[in-house]
Amino acid sequence: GGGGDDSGDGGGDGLVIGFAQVGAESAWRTANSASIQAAAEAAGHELKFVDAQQEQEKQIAAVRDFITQQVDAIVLAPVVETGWTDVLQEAADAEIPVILADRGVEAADEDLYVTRLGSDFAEEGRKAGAWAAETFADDADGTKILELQGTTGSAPANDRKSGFFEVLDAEGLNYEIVDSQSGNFTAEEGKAVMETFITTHGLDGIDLLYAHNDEMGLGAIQAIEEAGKVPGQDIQIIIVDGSKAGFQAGVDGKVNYIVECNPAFGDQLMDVVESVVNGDEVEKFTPVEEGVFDATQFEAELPNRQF
Amino acid sequence: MSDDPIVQMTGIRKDFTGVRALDGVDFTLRPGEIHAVMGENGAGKSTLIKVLTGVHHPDAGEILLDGRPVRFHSPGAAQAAGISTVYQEVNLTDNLSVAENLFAGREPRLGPFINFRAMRRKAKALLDDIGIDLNVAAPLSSYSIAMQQLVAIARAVDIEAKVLILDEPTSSLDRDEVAVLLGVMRRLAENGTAMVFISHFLDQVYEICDRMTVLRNGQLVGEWATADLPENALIGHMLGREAATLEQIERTAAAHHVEDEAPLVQATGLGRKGSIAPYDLEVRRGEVVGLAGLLGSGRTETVRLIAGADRADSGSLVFDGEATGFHNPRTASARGIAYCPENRKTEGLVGDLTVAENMILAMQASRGWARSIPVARRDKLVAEFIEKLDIRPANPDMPVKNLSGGNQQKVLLARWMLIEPKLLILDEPTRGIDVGAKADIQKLVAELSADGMSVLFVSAELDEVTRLSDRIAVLRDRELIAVLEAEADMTTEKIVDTIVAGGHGNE
Amino acid sequence: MSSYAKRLMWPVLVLVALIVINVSVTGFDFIVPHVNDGRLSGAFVNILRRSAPLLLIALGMTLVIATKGIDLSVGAVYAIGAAIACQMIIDAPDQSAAGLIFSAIALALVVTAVIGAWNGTMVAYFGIQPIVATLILMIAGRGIAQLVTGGQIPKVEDSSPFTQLGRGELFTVPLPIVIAVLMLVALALLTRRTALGMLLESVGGNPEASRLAGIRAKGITVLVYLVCGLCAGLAGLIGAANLGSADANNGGLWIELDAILAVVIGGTALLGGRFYLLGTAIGVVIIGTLEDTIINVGLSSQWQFTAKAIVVFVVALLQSPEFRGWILKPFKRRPAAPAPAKEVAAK
Amino acid sequence: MSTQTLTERPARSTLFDGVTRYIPIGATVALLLVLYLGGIASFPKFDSPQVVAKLFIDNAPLLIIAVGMTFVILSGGIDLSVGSVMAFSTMCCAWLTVDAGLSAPLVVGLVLAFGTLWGLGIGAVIHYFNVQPFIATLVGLFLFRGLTLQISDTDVSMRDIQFFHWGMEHLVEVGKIRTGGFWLPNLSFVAFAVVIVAFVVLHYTRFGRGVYAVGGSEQSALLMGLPVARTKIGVYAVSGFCAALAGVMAAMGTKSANPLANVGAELDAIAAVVIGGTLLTGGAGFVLGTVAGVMVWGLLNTLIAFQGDLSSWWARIAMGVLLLAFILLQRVLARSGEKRRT
Ligand SMILES: Nc1ncnc2c1ncn2[C@@H]1O[C@H](COP(=O)(O)OP(=O)(O)OP(=O)(O)O)[C@@H](O)[C@H]1O
Ligand SMILES: Nc1ncnc2c1ncn2[C@@H]1O[C@H](COP(=O)(O)OP(=O)(O)OP(=O)(O)O)[C@@H](O)[C@H]1O
Ligand SMILES: [Mg+2]
Ligand SMILES: [Mg+2]
Repeated sequence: GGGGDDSGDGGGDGLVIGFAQVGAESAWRTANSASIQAAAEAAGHELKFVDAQQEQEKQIAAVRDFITQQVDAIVLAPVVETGWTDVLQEAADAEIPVILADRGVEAADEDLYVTRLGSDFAEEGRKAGAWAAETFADDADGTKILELQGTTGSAPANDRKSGFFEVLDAEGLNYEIVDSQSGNFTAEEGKAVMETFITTHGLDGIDLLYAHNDEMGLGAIQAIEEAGKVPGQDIQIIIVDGSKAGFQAGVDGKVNYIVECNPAFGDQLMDVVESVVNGDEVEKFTPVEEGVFDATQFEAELPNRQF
Repeated sequence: MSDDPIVQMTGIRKDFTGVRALDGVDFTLRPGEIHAVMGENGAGKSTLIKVLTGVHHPDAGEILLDGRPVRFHSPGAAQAAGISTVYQEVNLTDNLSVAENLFAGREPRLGPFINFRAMRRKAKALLDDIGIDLNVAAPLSSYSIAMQQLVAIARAVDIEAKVLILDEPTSSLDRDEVAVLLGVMRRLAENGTAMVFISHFLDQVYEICDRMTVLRNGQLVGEWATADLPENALIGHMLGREAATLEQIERTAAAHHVEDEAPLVQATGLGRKGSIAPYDLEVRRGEVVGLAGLLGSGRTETVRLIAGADRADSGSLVFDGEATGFHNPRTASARGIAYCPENRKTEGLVGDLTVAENMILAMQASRGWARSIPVARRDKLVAEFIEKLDIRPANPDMPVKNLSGGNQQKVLLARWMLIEPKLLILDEPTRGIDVGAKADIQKLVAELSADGMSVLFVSAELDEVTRLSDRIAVLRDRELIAVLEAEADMTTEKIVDTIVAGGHGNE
Repeated sequence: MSSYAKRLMWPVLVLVALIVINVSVTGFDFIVPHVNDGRLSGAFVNILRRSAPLLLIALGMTLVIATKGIDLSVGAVYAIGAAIACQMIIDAPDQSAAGLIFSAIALALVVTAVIGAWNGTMVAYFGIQPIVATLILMIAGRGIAQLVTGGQIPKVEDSSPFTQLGRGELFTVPLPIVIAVLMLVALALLTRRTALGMLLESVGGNPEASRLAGIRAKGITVLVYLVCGLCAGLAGLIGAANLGSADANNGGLWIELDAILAVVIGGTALLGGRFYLLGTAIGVVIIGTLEDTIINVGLSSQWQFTAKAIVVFVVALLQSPEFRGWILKPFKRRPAAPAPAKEVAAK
Repeated sequence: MSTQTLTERPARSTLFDGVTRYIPIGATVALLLVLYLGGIASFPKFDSPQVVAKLFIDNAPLLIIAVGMTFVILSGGIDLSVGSVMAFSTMCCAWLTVDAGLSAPLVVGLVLAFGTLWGLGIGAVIHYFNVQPFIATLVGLFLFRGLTLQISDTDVSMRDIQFFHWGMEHLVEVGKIRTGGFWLPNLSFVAFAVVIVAFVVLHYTRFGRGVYAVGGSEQSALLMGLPVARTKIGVYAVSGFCAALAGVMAAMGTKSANPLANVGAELDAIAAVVIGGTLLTGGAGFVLGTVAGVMVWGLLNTLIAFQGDLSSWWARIAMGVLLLAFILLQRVLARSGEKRRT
């Protein structure tokens, strides 16, 4: 990249990297930002960090600012999949490589970014689905499911939902969605919605709660406890993310299955960025290592959680 | 001029929540005549006008314009139909320039675009025509309420309408503008414009009007040719009682203020740049000091400094023996100074609050929010003043904005009399007040000063000033030019002379 | 008082309608509470409990609006209050120490009150338009909250008595409800038993006239914003206690809109002047009930906004005399009841 | 009749008086410059002309809704629906062209018509039924966000509709950014056009002056016989149209529709208008002030992006502090020309 020289205090061969982050909407997100900032620091790069507060316009603006600043590489965590063509093209024209972190963009724009590093929400949904499918395989009277969706319209919400039910259908599990509402990824609304579920449907006969993230799940757990039921036993619970708190709940037996969505890929990202800037060949998609954990593993895993 | 009427209103009824403002009123206006609508405060004059011009919609009755039944859904419609109106309160948009106010809605245009140069030129001409000279590009808000009233009149006159309605246009004008206005009206009358004229100044009415319609409590008392209705007969019809009490407030006051002791107010070199030149003024205990001057002469500015409404930037003020520079009205009223501002709409009343609340506002403020006035006490005070000032309707819980202009003024007065101040500053207190009430208020002022309260009295009515004051401060061009002792032989002419002479040689 | 009742009539009707809808789909135990292990529960009680923070904020907002003002920062202040308390508690070794809990709560309330006072000062003394003055903290506030929590979501142990603030009960009545109602009563007394209410309405109705009448307009303005900040902080504490955690970013997100909405539904005009605390309370319950209704009648979450829009619209129209007159015109032919006075004739 | 004419000089000397009206906007512009120069002083590449150009690329839609908002606020009202109307319009563009396969120009026409009609409708409700603008338009905020989500709860791409590529075509391109050049797309010029038209309408037509009059005092405007109804309803129509137009511009900007786009845009617009020196109480302000307001808004964000080492929360706090400093300075400057009496 040509811009290396004006990286100011970036340090000798340190790169100037622009990072357009989605926002700080969840603990996962802030952990992710922290991890990347730390990694850049460690690698001696100068990171230009912009928090777009979940607005695509702000992200596009940020990328344009990076272009004007002629950074060496741009890392983008697109808040939505479509609408990036122009700005990515502008980056390309300015000969600045773009690396996608976390979420992806529509296929048609594939040749406008170098590589993508991140999680696959649909995959996470499938993982959750797979566990549910086998756990309830021999549930005669059909599996009654409550779902706490993420923010309506957001990529994780859509994919985690579709992935999940895709598998259930594929496995031919006999299930019924008792209710499915958005808890906006927050504990506050997760709890509120769960309370209403409980008053409208009751908990008897409900087999499974699928929460698109930790916070909603934890909120729901409280609602269940306050309704005098035992989360994890009276009703099985799957959550996605795997924060400390989530695992803690697991250890306490309140959660049955955790699909990890790993925010701490800062170092991995820096490696990719460096090789990209050095012009090495890189895969189009580098998945972040992510695991799934059931009751037997919570105890052991808890200490390794960074967020 | 007894050809068939332009405007014919018959059996008009208008109900407001709680009040029947008009009850079966008939009104007839003939071409080229100047027709006075007379009545006490709250008689229904303004409502009659508002019903005619589509602000309010009558609950019964019909309106004929040129013999054709009409019912305007908005003042705009009335204007379009040839009825141009100056409403009682100044109703202009003071964020716009004078010129824009004069031509709002009918600006001279080039194609679709307003031609500002032409507009300013026409505005200037128009104002010259009625003999005032303002910077037409300046926002209206920078002019005194009196000037605003004149602008409103100019606007209405310029809309060449077949009917011109003036609701208390002269309430804040002094003799010269009044003369100008009456002149304009005569001219229009000759060109066949029919006019409705509402005023509490009987002399003006008798000077200019051909006929009058008298209302009382929303009902029609009758219609007379001016010639056939002598003044006290008229007053009798308006008040519904005999016109006894009026005209008999001989000023015994001059006797009772004590010379020797130190004056209550002692202003030396008090002034404010760009507003009023430094002046010396003293007010003794129990004395009524009148401020006389032409419009914009700075009377209001003068008193505002003493009241702490504006900050003085020069001079010193000694009040009640202590040197004080009042920084805000609160400290002033705490020390016993009451300031009753001239513009009741913007500076005086809180329209949404009730009559009672508006009355006790100042007293409550001085007590602080924590110690609210005991209900019983409050009700007693309010009732007392409603009765004393004869405020109608005598309903303390009515939103004050629903009161008639004059009654609103009385509420404002009550607010300040209530706190029994040492110094009462009245700026245009009798603006828009009917004959009866005016006499009452003047008597009240006399009594108060007799009981030892000092009064600073600003009024555009020179004879009022002369009648009430022990001494008269004369202002001109924002400068206090003379203070005249009001001996028995004091006359308005003397004051005018002083103003014209620029005060020099005098005293 | 009768005018007061008239003001409240329409919101109450709408509320009743909502309740009827719910009862008809979920049966009577929507409205009738039942006691299980020593605490009232049931759908409606839950709604009230969840609405408590909104009510607190809306009450403060009512006073601010009465002075012709508005406070956009309440959502952020909510987050700050929550963040401060939770962070302080989890930083301590023993999360159940009474002293700690109290100092945490006290600190949160003091800070939020100061923030409120700051807003008030900007408005009263610097003469900055309320919407801008409070916009500043609306933007920076959540940043401050995140700063406190370091971007994490501090989770208080469920064992900590702090959580009682949101989950506990007093004589079987959930604490949040108790607190909110106490605040309602307190403010009602503060404004109606003293002259504060009248002075507020005066300042809101005509600031210049109030100044000339000798009212301490600035002082009062600051006081009102301070109270509003305090309410927001308290709301934040309750919210946080209820969850046992503080989400700096999403805690009380957009609650300012709901609060203003509640105030206006309750009959207080945004132009200042007359205010109705009780009306605000009803507005809050309407909003709370509405959100449950959507779920109860089985609408998908996409419907939330649409349904809210419809209800708000209905309330707004019902409250408009002009609309009622227009709708009823065909029905009332007798020239009886005098038409309500209109200052600005809208025809 | 008397011969003497009365003179009354306005409370503030005439010359000064002419100026005072321009003080808030003057202050805004001055501070805007300070902000810009500060940026140049502290960051390399900040002097690139693209920094300025960018303000009008990314903020073109915001500028358009802010202009519409200016009309409403000047008339003493407020319009909270713009953000949602904008998102809804964008979504309709995508839906009607991609899914329903209508021709793009037709769709754009429909969308603009819809925006205007919505404005007319809600304006009528506000005026004839005396519903508070805040509430009436809040209905729009909820309603159109809801409808947008019902059309699609995921983002939709319009990349295949050629028509929508027009917006981002570089109308002006001077050199390469690398070499200190800059470019501006068509939609920036649409925004400029909107501003100019708005300016002319507000200052040189009866409708425009009527907006100021109604904002000054609706009661008085009515009694002066001005067409209050037409004016009040008109401003909401203007705002609705602008919101729809901004929606179309957004569609062209990204060639995609996102159901969660522009959440809170109404606040950005209001902020921009008020920062630009327009009084929320109505009757005083300038559309050019709004332009300055939008530029301030964008410039603050740019500064933070250039700074770049701020964590999410420090960025927000910085934004708040900058805004505060700005408002206070603006206030201090404006104070000098304050009116003494009202
Ligand atoms: N909007 C309103 N709502 C309720 N009552 C009203 C309203 N307007 C006027 N009134 C009442 O109608 C009556 C007549 O008022 P109006 O203004 O016509 O009196 P007026 O003859 O003009 O008195 P003044 O000489 O003081 O102007 C008064 O009792 C007043 O209280
Ligand atoms: N510094 C100034 N320069 C020019 N004009 C001024 C200045 N100060 C005040 N004026 C104008 O002259 C008027 C004088 O003030 P004021 O209205 O108090 O005079 P007044 O004699 O009280 O008139 P009124 O009879 O209307 O009360 C002000 O209203 C204002 O319009
Ligand atoms: Mg009258
Ligand atoms: Mg005066």
